[in-house]
Amino acid sequence: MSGNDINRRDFLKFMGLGGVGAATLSGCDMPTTVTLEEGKEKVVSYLAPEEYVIPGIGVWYASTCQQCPSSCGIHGRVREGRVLKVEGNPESSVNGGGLCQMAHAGLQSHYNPDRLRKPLIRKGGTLTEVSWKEAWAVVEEKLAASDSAKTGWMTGTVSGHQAVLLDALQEANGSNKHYVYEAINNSVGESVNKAMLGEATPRYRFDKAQSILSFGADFLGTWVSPVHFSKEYAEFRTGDRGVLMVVEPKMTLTGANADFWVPAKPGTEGVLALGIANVLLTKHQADAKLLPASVRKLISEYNVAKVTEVTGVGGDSVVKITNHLKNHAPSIVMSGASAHEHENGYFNATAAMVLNILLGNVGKTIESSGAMPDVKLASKTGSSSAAMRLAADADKGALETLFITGANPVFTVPSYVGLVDKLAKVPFKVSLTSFMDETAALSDVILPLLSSYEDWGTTAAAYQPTEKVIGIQQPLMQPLYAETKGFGDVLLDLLKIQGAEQYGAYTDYYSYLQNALYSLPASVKQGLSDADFWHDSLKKGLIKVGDAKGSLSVKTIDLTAPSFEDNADFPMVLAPSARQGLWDGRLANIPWLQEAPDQITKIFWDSWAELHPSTAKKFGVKEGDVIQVESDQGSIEAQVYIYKGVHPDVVAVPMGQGHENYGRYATNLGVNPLKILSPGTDKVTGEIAAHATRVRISKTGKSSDLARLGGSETQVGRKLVSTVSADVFRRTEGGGNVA
Amino acid sequence: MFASIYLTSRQHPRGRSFMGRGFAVLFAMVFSMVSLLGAANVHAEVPNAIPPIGTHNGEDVPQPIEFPHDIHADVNEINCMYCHTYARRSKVAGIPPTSKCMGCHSVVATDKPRIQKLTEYWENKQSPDWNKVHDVPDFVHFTHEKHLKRFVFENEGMDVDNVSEVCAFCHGDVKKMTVANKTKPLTMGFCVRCHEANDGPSDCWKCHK
Amino acid sequence: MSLKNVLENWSDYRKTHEDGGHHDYEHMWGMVVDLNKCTGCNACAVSCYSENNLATVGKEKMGKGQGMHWLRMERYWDEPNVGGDEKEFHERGASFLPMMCQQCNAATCEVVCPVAATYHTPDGLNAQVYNRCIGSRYCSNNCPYRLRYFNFYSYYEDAWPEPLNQQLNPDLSVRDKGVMEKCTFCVQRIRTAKDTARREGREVRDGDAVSACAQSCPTKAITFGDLLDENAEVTKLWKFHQVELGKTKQDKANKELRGYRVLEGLNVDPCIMYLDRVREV
Amino acid sequence: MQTKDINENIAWAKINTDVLRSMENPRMGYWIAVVACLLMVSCAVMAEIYQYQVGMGPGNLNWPHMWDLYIATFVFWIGMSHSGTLLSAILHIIGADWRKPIYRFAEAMTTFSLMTAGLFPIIHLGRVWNMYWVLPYVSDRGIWPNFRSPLIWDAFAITTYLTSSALFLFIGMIPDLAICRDNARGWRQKLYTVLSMGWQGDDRQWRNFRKIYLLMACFLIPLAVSVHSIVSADFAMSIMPGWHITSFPPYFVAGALYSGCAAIITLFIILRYFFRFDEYMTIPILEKTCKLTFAIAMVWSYLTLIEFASVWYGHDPVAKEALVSRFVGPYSPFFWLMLFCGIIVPFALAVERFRRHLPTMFVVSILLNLGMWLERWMIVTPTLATSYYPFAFDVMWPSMVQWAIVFGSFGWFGLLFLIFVKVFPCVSMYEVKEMVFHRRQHNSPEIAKQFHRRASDRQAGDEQPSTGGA
Repeated sequence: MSGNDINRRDFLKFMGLGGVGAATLSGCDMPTTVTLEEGKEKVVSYLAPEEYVIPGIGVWYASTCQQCPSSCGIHGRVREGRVLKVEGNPESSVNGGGLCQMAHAGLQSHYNPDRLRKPLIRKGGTLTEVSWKEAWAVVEEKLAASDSAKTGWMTGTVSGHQAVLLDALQEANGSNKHYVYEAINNSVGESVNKAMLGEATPRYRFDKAQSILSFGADFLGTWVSPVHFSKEYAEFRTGDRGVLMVVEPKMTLTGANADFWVPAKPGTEGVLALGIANVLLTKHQADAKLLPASVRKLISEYNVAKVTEVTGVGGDSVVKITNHLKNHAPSIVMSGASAHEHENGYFNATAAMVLNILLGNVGKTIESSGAMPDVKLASKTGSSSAAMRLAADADKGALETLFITGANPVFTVPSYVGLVDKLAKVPFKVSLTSFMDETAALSDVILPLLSSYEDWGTTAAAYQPTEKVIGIQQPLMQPLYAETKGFGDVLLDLLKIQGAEQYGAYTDYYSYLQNALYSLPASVKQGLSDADFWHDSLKKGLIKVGDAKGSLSVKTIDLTAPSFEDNADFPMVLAPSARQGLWDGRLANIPWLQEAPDQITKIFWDSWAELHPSTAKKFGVKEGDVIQVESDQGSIEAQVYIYKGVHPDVVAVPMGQGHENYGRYATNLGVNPLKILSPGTDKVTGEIAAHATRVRISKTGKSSDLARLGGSETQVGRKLVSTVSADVFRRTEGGGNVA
Repeated sequence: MFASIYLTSRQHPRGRSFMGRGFAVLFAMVFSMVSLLGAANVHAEVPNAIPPIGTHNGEDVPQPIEFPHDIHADVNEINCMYCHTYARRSKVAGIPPTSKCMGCHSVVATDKPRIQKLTEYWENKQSPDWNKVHDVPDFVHFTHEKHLKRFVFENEGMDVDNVSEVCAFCHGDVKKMTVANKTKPLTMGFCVRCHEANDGPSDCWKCHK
Repeated sequence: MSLKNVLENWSDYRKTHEDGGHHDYEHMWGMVVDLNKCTGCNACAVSCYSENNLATVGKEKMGKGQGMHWLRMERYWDEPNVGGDEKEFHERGASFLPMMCQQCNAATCEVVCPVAATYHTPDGLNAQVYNRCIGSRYCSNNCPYRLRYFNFYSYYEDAWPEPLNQQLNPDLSVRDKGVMEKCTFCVQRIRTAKDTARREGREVRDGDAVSACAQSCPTKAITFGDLLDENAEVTKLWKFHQVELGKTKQDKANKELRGYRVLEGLNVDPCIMYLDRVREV
Repeated sequence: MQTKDINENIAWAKINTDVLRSMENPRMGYWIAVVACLLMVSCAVMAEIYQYQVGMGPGNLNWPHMWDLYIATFVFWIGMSHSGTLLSAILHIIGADWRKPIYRFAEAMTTFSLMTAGLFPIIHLGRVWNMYWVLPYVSDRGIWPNFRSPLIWDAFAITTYLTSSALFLFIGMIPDLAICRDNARGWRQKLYTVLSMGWQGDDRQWRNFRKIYLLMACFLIPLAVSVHSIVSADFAMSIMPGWHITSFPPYFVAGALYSGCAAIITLFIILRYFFRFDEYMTIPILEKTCKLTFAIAMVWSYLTLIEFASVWYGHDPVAKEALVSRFVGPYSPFFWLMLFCGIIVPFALAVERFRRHLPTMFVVSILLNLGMWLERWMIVTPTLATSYYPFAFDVMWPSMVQWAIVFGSFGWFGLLFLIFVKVFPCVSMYEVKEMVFHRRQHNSPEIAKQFHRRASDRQAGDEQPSTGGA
């Protein structure tokens, strides 16, 4: 690809729909319109194309997906200047050719009819469209007036050179208020890993592991880097097939693929882990010396009987899990959202890690994943506590200006936090976003950003175990709307306002980025000339920056016995489960993802409440009935879906729906469970305890058919999906005799 | 109608032998029909090819610049594929990029009004919006590349300089036009008959998408 | 299908049900879906939507069963040949089954179409010519897998508001009301692959043509290829699992091998082989 | 109590006047009926226009319910058409002369129900404007319909049947048209002059007439049987459980005759009541028709049970499932109603008291037809609801659009029939005369003798028992 910007832009010249790229009606309609009239369609010719650009032939360009924080490499098929399809970038160590549904739907984020086409500023209470110039003038004026030290940034996960610029900007502002917020995060896990192993995101060796025990870590769906783990999972399952055990209140995509799925009372996962440890020590002569005496003592308290009493998991299940772990060594024990998001979330995560230590997985199946050579480029992973901090700061007037991008806290932060009122205390709020959403609606200026397919950028995935790379995000087509700007460009402009002179030289983010890559160390450039290196990187879509491998060692282990109390008037627990598809709700405005049924329930375009048959029986509800789920913070209504994949004491309502202001496809659809979360944070990390809310359910009397795909939930005796035992599989395809 | 359909491919010069006396009347009828359909101008220059039969009189399509095909292709004998360069590499022949026009016309005939108009476009860094003349429905998959392969590049004894004759199969005698207009029906029947005559593929999905 | 065609290939039409379809094909595109690897994540389905101009029809119509999901990710809760349905929980998770047109060699849909809008191509594909279809919907009635979807409305009117329509794939048409449609094994990709191969003056190699679902599968559970190509991955898998075309019941030397074809006993001779789901039991 | 099929002393002139009277100055009731029918039709037309504009969606058709009421009603009307052929052709050949007063309207029924049935395959097409593609016409594209598809066979079968039955109806009417011509004035006279094709009722004409009539009859019988067998092929040729059943052709034919006879009874009663045809459409004839219907009903019931049995003992689990789902599934109420109407109700026909009681018979015949319509629906829909593929199980209830069109089809049929009875004699005058004549000679030997002599020698000027003219 040529570095010549003029040519490149022109190559991206968009060809009108009437042109050779027409995909209009297949004449399959009223006879009259089948007849063609000459000269009715326009065909747009190029001004000065590059040699290999041929109309009618699609070309694939590499870029990086921005749909969720795990930043997979993608290839975009470009034809007549339009990007038509994305596929995985085989070169990428993150996803290696595969992609999740959310990544594919990036196309519909890009072409979304509800994208903001012009900036909006608040005039007399209402947001009105203005030109970029005007909007920017407002920003400049306000910034000049305000105390730059009181400038805050709330972002989603950021990394790469955007992160570098953002840091530089905050530095120039003399402010340290950068809130990296992700509603779906692994923040508790990270802090536990950091404390116990000294590394936030160690590498999980699925390929080595023979068994995996997951406490609510939905690594196939929403945990850390789903596509990567799916790839690894495939290896894990082939050859001498590993065993997957999942403990979680509600069946996630990972749970649906488990060999043994068992729900524990929400929040008691840690206890179950200790129980397993107990059995390991007593029955399987695990090496006790690996654990300090205090921990051993605590473990010894949790014999199977007690564990069963606390967690509600049958003793036989505990033993079964333990046996699997023992017989299929080495193993991995993971923990995720449904275990973390409790007041004792930290304890749960620690207990899980204790199991790893006891099973001797650390250093064997859990390795160091090294670190980015250039720490400034490394990914800033989000947490929900960030939102709490923001709320606090806003409340006590520590913020005069707030920039919000890549996050929609007003939608995802529980209402008890009262974020809306607290944000109202921030005098000047700027949203950098492509869509009008609940948060943007509150801000004073909305600057529409380029879509991720139009913008330049670099990303460093938070979890890239095998090799450290910088993912290149390059435009796959010309911007659709003139009055939009790239995130990097905005940052640069802001820096210029702050008079950070070293950035004055750059006309735009593109030139900055080019320069930044030129100035990478020679080792990274593999002796290529600047231009060649640049083209090579764009072609590959990623830059291998080498790897500083470290090694893991067990640091501290501190476990304190948790306590659980029941709540008589709120007998049940709400599980606001993340679903791969709508993510935390940011993808709810994509028709493909709305229409793609939820993997577990097969429900589309709606929210629902999952109940266990026994619970449903108790409350006398049947599938399709509308129930009210009530917490001390309010209540929501949803239709019931009944199946045996949820704990009897749990009602699971997926996140992502219930938008009030997020475009035509998302607005007024379903309910948002996060709204009724009751106060509570993890004792150690201060993460929101989203899975700990106690609720009661009641019938509303309303009822209608579920919007669900598929008639029968069973195979009615046909041999559609036939299941064989793993032993047979190992006999036929294990031990290397594969096709 | 029936006769004309099922004999046109046979009553081609090379297939004349079997025309017995019994066919005389029929043949006369067919031939008259066919010549009505405009099969009179059979392009002898293209070997191993039976040109498609049928005419269409398309209305004149207004273009931003009244491009004279005759001057370029006929007078100056510029090969069609010099400008419509994508034809041999892609399904679409493509309209030449403005840069290509300027390649010559920055020096050639710069005084002509049409050229000045072109230069204007070039200087405003935009390309003219041409109107489509030859169009097939969107459920049809037609590729120039394959047809050129069959009739020109992989065609025994075919002289590439005569490519315009092959183009003329479907685009009519553009050489003689200024602004091109549609002189061939480009209907399914038109395609099918030619495919039958030249043993082109008969599989629906070859051309339908 | 011209009359000539019918008369000349009549024996073929008759043969289909005996030997595994026509083996004088240029290609025989086939597929393998490994249910051991498939996680049911639905990526294939959405990929299919974006590749094939599938319209989104909205909640109400989707609920009415008027959706356009060429590739549907099915989920069942029971495990017929393992049992354990009486347990308190779905201990072994769910059974996922990605279902796309099986491209049967003895396709039941082809015989009943009054206007031959659906027929078998020399590539062993079960073709659907949209603009020939008159919408008698007999084919869908006669498809045992129910894999054919009908345009009950002019979906294109609402499905792609400007500028969503700019994403539409020009390589295949957008269907209007009254037309039957179904998975085509991404025929436009196959076509491109063949054109490229021809341009480079070579045969189509394994991996040249990959269906959208196969390409985007994160676990690579789907393998797509030419069953007539001896070295194709897909052919090797069929061989390994001792599954053959043109049989209503596979007689395997090794009974434990996982390969099977859904509703094979109906003698429709599908071109997609599924590999058993595996669980610890 | 009337025992004779017809009173043989009835004067031939009276026959003419009675029948011709029925064709004249329509009364209020007639116009009301016409308006009612028009309203029904307009419902259907509106529904169809809507469907044409919007697509098949509004009918609630969905995946997997690609077919529904349209096809069911199509089969129903086709079935209805078989009665005419039965009465006019089959009974003609086996020489049951009691058919004579009633076969005319039965035959009209045949033609009109075919004209109604023919609409449905068109209505149910997703792209109606391309329906002509099913016909093997010559186009420069050189493409043809798929001759392996039962739908194509339908197209051929129905068009053939329609033409021939219409022809049969017309030919059978020629002598009567002559009578009309002789008695009519104004446009009617012109019309009948053309239609009666110069019928003089002379010997040659009569001979040719008999020949061709017999010929047509012989031609129609196998045709009628084949038509409904082919219609049954739409289902039997598919692989769907509950459709793919070997016994379908005879089953459908029986069903067809069944519903046809039921319809005849209905119309019989209506015509007899409104046109005061008591002397021609007599109770004994009604009784005979009822007996015939009863016999057919029994055959049909037997075939129904056979179908169940063969599926049940066939041990094809899926087919069994489909069968069971008919009995207990979501559609079971209609299925049971169908069984009741189709198998239980006909036993009313076995009771003489009922047979002779017109109101009862009227209700019964309606019930029978309801049953037969339900039967068709219960063949089409439950199979689609639960077939091979569990994931595609679905229950669908047709929407107003479908109902409106089905409803309207009855109006359309009624309209055609109403026009018919006012333009053409709905009782065959000359055949009734024949019938009366035969009865007379049967009773009085001398007439018979005289007739035989007359028949044996042919001298010009001999007075022939003229049936034409008069």
